[in-house]
Amino acid sequence: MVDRPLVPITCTGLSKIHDNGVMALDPLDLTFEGGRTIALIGPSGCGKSTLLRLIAGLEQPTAGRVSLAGLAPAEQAARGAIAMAFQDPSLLPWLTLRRNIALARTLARQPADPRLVDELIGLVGLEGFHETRPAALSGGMRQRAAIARALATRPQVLLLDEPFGAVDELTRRQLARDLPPLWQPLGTTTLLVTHSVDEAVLLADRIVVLSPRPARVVADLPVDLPRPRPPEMTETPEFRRIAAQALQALAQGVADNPALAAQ
Amino acid sequence: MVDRPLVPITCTGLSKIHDNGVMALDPLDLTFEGGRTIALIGPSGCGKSTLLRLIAGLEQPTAGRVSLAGLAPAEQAARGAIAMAFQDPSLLPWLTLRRNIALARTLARQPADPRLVDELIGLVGLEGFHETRPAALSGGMRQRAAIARALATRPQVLLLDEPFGAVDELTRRQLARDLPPLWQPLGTTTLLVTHSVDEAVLLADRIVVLSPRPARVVADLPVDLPRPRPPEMTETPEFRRIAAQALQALAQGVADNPALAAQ
Amino acid sequence: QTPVALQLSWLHSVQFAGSYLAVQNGWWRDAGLEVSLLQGGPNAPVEPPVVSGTALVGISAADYTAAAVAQGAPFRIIGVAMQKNPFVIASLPGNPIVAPADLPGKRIGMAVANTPVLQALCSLNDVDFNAVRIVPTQYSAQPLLAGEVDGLLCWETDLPVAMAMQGVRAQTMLMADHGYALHSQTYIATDDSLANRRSELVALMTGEVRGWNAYRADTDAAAELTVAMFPDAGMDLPTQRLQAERQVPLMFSDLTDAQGFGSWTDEAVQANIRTLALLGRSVTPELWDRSILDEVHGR
Amino acid sequence: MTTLARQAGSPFALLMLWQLAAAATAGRFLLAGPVEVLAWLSANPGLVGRALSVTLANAAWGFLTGNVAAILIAAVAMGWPRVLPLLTGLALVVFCLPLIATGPILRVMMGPGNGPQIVLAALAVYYTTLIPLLAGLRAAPAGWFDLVATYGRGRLAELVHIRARSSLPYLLAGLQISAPAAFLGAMVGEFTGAERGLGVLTIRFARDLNVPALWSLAAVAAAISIAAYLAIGAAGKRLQTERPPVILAPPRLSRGSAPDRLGHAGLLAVATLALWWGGMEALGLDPFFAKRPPDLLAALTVAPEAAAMWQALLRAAGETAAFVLPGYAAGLALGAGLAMLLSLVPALAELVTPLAIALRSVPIVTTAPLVVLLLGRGAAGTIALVALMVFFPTFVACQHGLRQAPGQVLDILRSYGAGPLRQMLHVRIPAMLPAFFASARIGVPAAILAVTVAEWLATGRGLGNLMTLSASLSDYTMLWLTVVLATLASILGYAGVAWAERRVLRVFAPEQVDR
Ligand SMILES: Nc1ncnc2c1ncn2[C@@H]1O[C@H](COP(=O)(O)OP(=O)(O)OP(=O)(O)O)[C@@H](O)[C@H]1O
Ligand SMILES: Nc1ncnc2c1ncn2[C@@H]1O[C@H](COP(=O)(O)OP(=O)(O)OP(=O)(O)O)[C@@H](O)[C@H]1O
Ligand SMILES: Cc1ncc(C[n+]2csc(CCO)c2C)c(N)n1
Ligand SMILES: [Mg+2]
Ligand SMILES: [Mg+2]
Repeated sequence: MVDRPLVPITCTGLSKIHDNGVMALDPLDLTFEGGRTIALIGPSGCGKSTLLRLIAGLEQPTAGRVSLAGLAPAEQAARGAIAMAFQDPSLLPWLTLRRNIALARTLARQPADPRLVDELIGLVGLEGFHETRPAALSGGMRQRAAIARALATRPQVLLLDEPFGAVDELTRRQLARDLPPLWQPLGTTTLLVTHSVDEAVLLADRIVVLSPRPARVVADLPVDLPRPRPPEMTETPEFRRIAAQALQALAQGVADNPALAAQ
Repeated sequence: MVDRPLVPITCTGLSKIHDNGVMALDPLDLTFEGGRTIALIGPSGCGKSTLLRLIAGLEQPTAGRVSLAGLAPAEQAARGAIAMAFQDPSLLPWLTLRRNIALARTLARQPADPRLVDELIGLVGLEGFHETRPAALSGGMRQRAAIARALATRPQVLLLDEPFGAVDELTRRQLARDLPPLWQPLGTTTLLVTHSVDEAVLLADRIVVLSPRPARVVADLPVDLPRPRPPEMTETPEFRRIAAQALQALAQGVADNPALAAQ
Repeated sequence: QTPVALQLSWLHSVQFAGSYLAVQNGWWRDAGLEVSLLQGGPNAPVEPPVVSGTALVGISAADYTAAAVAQGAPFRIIGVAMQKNPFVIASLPGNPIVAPADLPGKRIGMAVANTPVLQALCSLNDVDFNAVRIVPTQYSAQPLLAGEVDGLLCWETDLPVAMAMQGVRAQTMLMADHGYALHSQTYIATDDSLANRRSELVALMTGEVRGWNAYRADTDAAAELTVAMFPDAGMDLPTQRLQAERQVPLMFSDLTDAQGFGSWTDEAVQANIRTLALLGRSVTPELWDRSILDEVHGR
Repeated sequence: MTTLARQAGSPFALLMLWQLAAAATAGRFLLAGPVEVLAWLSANPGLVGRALSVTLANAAWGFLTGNVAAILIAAVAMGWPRVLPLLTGLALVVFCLPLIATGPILRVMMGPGNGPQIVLAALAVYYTTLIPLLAGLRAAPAGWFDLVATYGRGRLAELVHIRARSSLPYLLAGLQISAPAAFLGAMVGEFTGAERGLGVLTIRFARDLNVPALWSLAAVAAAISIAAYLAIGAAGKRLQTERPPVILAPPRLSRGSAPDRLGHAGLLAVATLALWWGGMEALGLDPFFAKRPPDLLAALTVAPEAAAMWQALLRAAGETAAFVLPGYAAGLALGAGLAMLLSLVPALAELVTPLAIALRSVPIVTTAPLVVLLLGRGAAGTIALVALMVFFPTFVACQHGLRQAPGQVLDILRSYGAGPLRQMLHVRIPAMLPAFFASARIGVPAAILAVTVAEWLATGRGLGNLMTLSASLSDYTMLWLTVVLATLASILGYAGVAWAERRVLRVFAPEQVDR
């Protein structure tokens, strides 16, 4: 399993102007090393989701290109190499939790694996809700279901868009502890968009801080903390130093933006 | 404006069993003082949204009752006294941002107030997106729009269900600073469901910590910090003490629950 | 001017040219009637408007009238436009049907509602009806031309004329020549009208008689008038001319020459009663009421 | 290829196919090609123009009144849900009335003018708009209604602020189904004795063997219907900018129970009888052709020939059932299948859609000879005729339904590299189900009306034949009995579809169930 090739992600001169003229990304050059976890943080509306959508091949860039180990996003998607958990859970309303998660494997043309599905359901704390449909789940439960779905295909590229936004602090910590072991040994390249600086430091090997729209890289911080990183680590000075750096870069990015600073 | 009567909220023997048999609330007795801000924290799926929906009159309790200053939820709702920001923004896709917010006033049978709408749009940092439809907003932008909508009717009872879940840390702090002045002087009774303990301490006069499903009150913590509470206050020992208490209560609630603890 | 309506049994065409001539020449207006001619159509039966009084007179046929009377309609036949029944079996010259004896083994296209007609013809001529194959067809001669059927049960003045205009000289076997005696294009009115609106009936029928006499005098002119009066009906003059011509032997005879348009004999009534019996209808001679025509012709 | 050439390509191919088909059947008085049609039209512009203006005006009025009626009924039903079963039940009953029974009544009531044609056009469309609209009015996420409820507002505000807008895709489907139906309704309405119009000319030219003229009328009717269909579609596209939402609606325990439904059925029966009997009395319609309930009851019980009546009715019903069921199923399959095909291969749309609209807007008397030629007068031909008349609502509704697939969920599929086929299988078809079932509800009475027409045209058996036979024999008792029987069959079939719908949509679209 571990001997799959790593999939690095290269964005070259990537820019996206939406139909309505909003420029979500300015030419952006970024490389994400294969097999690493990279956190993306940036102010709301700066273009993080747009970047992930471009990498997943869901949108076409206005200019520039994305390459996943030399292949176009659509090609990697067709290989079933990508999985994405959207900001908004997007479960299929008519499928039960179990089938929603199992569907990912079908779509990625992977053999069914009920054991894995059950295991994932347990890991995200949804034991007992296997046969429940999304409408009868709480907001946080839906989000956890979406994470489980994204993990069900053991993807080579994992795109997580604020996966813990609707989850309480305690569950969040628990997930931050339990889930990375699922993908890190597999050499999965993980991009994690998050609003929580602590979460970024806790989970990532590297933090990319983006400026307000159109996103530019304000800071690119390596996170050299040892693993595993238990929740208590958040209180260590080294951890807090990196977190403070990230937060400051975030603030800096906002301050540098004349339009927003004026507000 | 300030001389509106305060609306305290009383829940008596409140319980809710969903159609599928899931018991979301066990008999729960709770009183929320009029004009105060009370934060509700509890693990994902414990019944927080359900409680808010019962208070808003969106669902009927299986047993017990909710009283808002002596009136049933539906009666207060009909007076336009309630506003709720849902966990999921529920903006109407065919309306522009401005009209989505203005719609709240129409629904509450209040006269149109374009000045207020514009002011709210500015306060939640959506300047320049007045005529944008929700599909062209980012996740965090939509959530901020939903908050603005909830504030547009200057409600007497404000129910906020994780209003900042999709908003980055910086914007979040800014909102936590800018928004409460909008409702606190009005004597609005505010219930704030949040996943962030810091946010709870920063915004609330009181924190109610709930156990896993079915929700019981694990801790009921007064927050006696002075106002205004600038973001820097999060680093003071008094603040951290309360936050730690809340977090511990949250953990306690989970540990007390045999079913979950076994997992 | 008294407004009355005459319910026609089909779309406008020279089939009703006598009425158009009456309008054109003001023969009804002069008699104090303002007649509206109500067009018929495939879903516009004649009997309901006459029963309800919407139309004072309708143009029906003895079999239709007998059926309606059996259902309780208080109808009388007060005039007979077609002395000879217009039904024919039309066939192609290469595979002709010239006599009822040719029918067995043939596929005959017709509106299924007309099955009793063919049945009656067969029993009148000792032909095995069960050996004839009935194919439901509706509006056109196309199934015959396409070889889907060997014969069509239709009006002498209708589909054969259309075929002729397309250059196909169809063979027609007039059923009236093989014992099928049934008055068609009969004028019907209710007992109530006969009792209470006699003068209007007389005036109406007077106009009809004058119109049809004029028609007989010059069928081409009648055809031209028909086409001119209904420019939106999609008629073409040569077709109407040919139809007008072919209609004459069905409508006019020695009897009408002697007694006037619309008349009938007691023998004809007896023959009709016999044919109707074959169609499963039992009627009495009282169905026919001569009193209006007698007044019209001053008898 | 330039886009212009591509856009011109499909219509051109269609015309070529048409011309080829005409050439292949030349000399058989079946089909005229576009060249002959164009020649005839240019030789007779005045005649066609005048007829068209009459029929088009009637169709437009019928379209307008029928659809306004549908919208009003739907609005009332939303505001006052307890009357919904009664309203839809009555709407169904009225839709079941065949031309052969309504024609004479309308003509006697309304006289020689345009009234009956307009009414028949309106009757042809109100139901096909009502049913999808009702589905559309429910097709919204529960969260939107929660918003309205937090402000203490009720059904009216829901209707005004949410449902009116969120139902648009379904209303649009209804209107697109209506466009050819209104035109055809107006044309067929002319068979009841109208003086002018394309329908009158159609009968004339069919009898005259004037094939170029006949197909010119068909081409005009089809062209107008296609234009209306496309115009509605284009207007809809401008309104429909956003991606369809994910509709999350909490599962509900079924509220309607079996006794409830029996109660509704009883109420419907009482209301129908009251309207029928009362209406005929109020309008003073002559009992000779306007039969009242007691007349029919007597004919089936105390009358000496009651046993024969029963026998004739049941035999005809049996013959009809043998065709209507396969025809209905084939029509649904054809409509849904075609909609899916076009969703997978959109390039085919320009070829298939005009043809589909044409089949629905050209009177069956024009096309029947072609069907008979290809499939004969037996089971195949009849089933095909029924399927042809049923498939269009399904085709249109399913096309709209397939477009209701939530964009966010499709994104998930695309992130796994799932192509159109798997998107269809996993998302579009489930999202289409409410629209599909709406069209299946429409299809029931449509199939029964269609089979009576097909039987009268092609087989000479079954209820359709019994209807025409009774009409020509002035046996209005039998005619009304067949109408009642066909209506009962429609109601039963409709209830069956509704039963299946409840089971399926409880899972796939709970917002549609038991409101
Ligand atoms: N489909 C679209 N059409 C037009 N503009 C869009 C569209 N999607 C996003 N935008 C705009 O692009 C910008 C970036 O959006 P994006 O969703 O990438 O932000 P984000 O960084 O993910 O924000 P958040 O943290 O709030 O989710 C925003 O200004 C948004 O308004
Ligand atoms: N409509 C429903 N039908 C059935 N069960 C439901 C329904 N809505 C919620 N539940 C169940 O009720 C419980 C409480 O849900 P609720 O949405 O109140 O949780 P919550 O505390 O808001 O969680 P979160 O923080 O994840 O949003 C959950 O177990 C959920 O599965
Ligand atoms: C060519 C031709 N075909 C049919 C009829 C119709 N028709 C003949 S008699 C009658 C009376 C019935 O109510 C009807 C309707 C016609 N007049 N001319
Ligand atoms: Mg985003
Ligand atoms: Mg919740």
